Amino acid sequence: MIRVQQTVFDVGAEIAAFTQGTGRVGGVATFTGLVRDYLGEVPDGAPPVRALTLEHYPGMTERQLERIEAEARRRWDLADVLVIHRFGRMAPGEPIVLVCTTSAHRTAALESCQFLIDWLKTRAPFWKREETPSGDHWVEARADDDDASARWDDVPDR
Amino acid sequence: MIRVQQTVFDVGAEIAAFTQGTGRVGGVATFTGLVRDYLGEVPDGAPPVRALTLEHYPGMTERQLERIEAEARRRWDLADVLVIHRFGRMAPGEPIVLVCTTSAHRTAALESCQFLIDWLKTRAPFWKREETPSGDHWVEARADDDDASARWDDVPDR
Amino acid sequence: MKVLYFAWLRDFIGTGEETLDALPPQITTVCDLMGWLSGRGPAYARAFADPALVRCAVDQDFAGLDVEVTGAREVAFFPPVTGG
Amino acid sequence: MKVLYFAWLRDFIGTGEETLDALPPQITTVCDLMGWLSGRGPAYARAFADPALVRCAVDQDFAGLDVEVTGAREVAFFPPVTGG
Repeated sequence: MIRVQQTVFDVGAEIAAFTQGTGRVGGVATFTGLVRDYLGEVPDGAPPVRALTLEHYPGMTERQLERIEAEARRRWDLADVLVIHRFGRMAPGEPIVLVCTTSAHRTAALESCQFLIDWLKTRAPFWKREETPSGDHWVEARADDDDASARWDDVPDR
Repeated sequence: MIRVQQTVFDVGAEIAAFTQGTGRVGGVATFTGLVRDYLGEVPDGAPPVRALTLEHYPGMTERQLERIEAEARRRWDLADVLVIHRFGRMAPGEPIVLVCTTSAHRTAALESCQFLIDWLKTRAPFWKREETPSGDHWVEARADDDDASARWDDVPDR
Repeated sequence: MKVLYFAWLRDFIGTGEETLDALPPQITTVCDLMGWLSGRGPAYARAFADPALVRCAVDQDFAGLDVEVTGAREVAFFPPVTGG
Repeated sequence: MKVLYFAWLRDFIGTGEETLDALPPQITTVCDLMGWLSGRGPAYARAFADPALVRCAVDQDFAGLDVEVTGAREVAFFPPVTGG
């Protein structure tokens, strides 16, 4: 299931609800992306980030996320998939995105979780804007996100 | 942090507490292993499993899990690690094990989470016993768990 | 045809959405449209100054420079995505 | 020396723990100890019948067949682990 929403969500409650109930499932993998409170890659001495705003392309976002979910289900034998992605302004520490996958076996859950977040980073139409003491700016796309996404292009069906 | 305990734990609450608070962290990866309600690898038509009992080697368990955690921290730049592993009798749907990792970057969190569960499967002294309508039996070790664990043996330091 | 702009392309152009009713008939591809838009004034010229930084979607599918825009309902321009 | 048995080794042998006070001096390795234990009766013989299915820890570290047991405080025998 795909959810695109502005309001903050409760990571623990979402995962608990998703994990609930079925004895068919042997493994649950999750990834949560959080707003960091510093600029760039290295926290020490980095300028602080006060807030992050995610703009998105309503309509195309849902469409792309549904495609990515369908691709994950095609590649792995999954019991369920949940992707929640927020847009709008958010504070450091808040969740931006949650990916959950369940499967009879752990490798399918873990690999598909990584796949989903990697593809989502390069295929879902979101744009980040950081607020810093020296002004606001749009976050640039990262080459290593492209690499992480591209490595799945060659994965054979399973 | 390592916790070995008999009592059931609340997956959502554990992950929420672990995810709480720090703006240093960009990604949280988790894996939860659950008790399945069927025997073997394919649910359809498989005999049911009524309960699972995990025996362990007190003392050695904690020692091994702490070593595996230390190895994960040596290989990846992690903000925090949590491993909860239960022992004793548990019902289908209950959590057996929870692995959580946090890092500034998602790849470190996701890879180390997979590493921890893979190594734990072959290096932590637990033994599973399944209760089925036709009797109880000890679960045999799986060759593909050995393979999943062994692939990390060659991973270079990073 | 509805044309959408996101992120800094929208900041440069000053609007997130406009409707183009009478495109010249020789504008048939994404590439043609980008060229035509960047001739509409300095704000557009600046937004499209480096085509390597601009991505496009035609009717909500990612589209390369050679994709047809003739007959499209919605074309969007934006920088490389940075979600997740 | 304390000797521990887990899982089906414990089921076969009928106890999870015993103390061996006077081991013959020629018993110096895990392999020696397994051989000696399996000579203690049919339950032991059955537990150690297929050495490929038995793992060992000496003082709570996994130990191969050639690891010394002389001076060890605690030696454990068990099947391949199945946690997680």
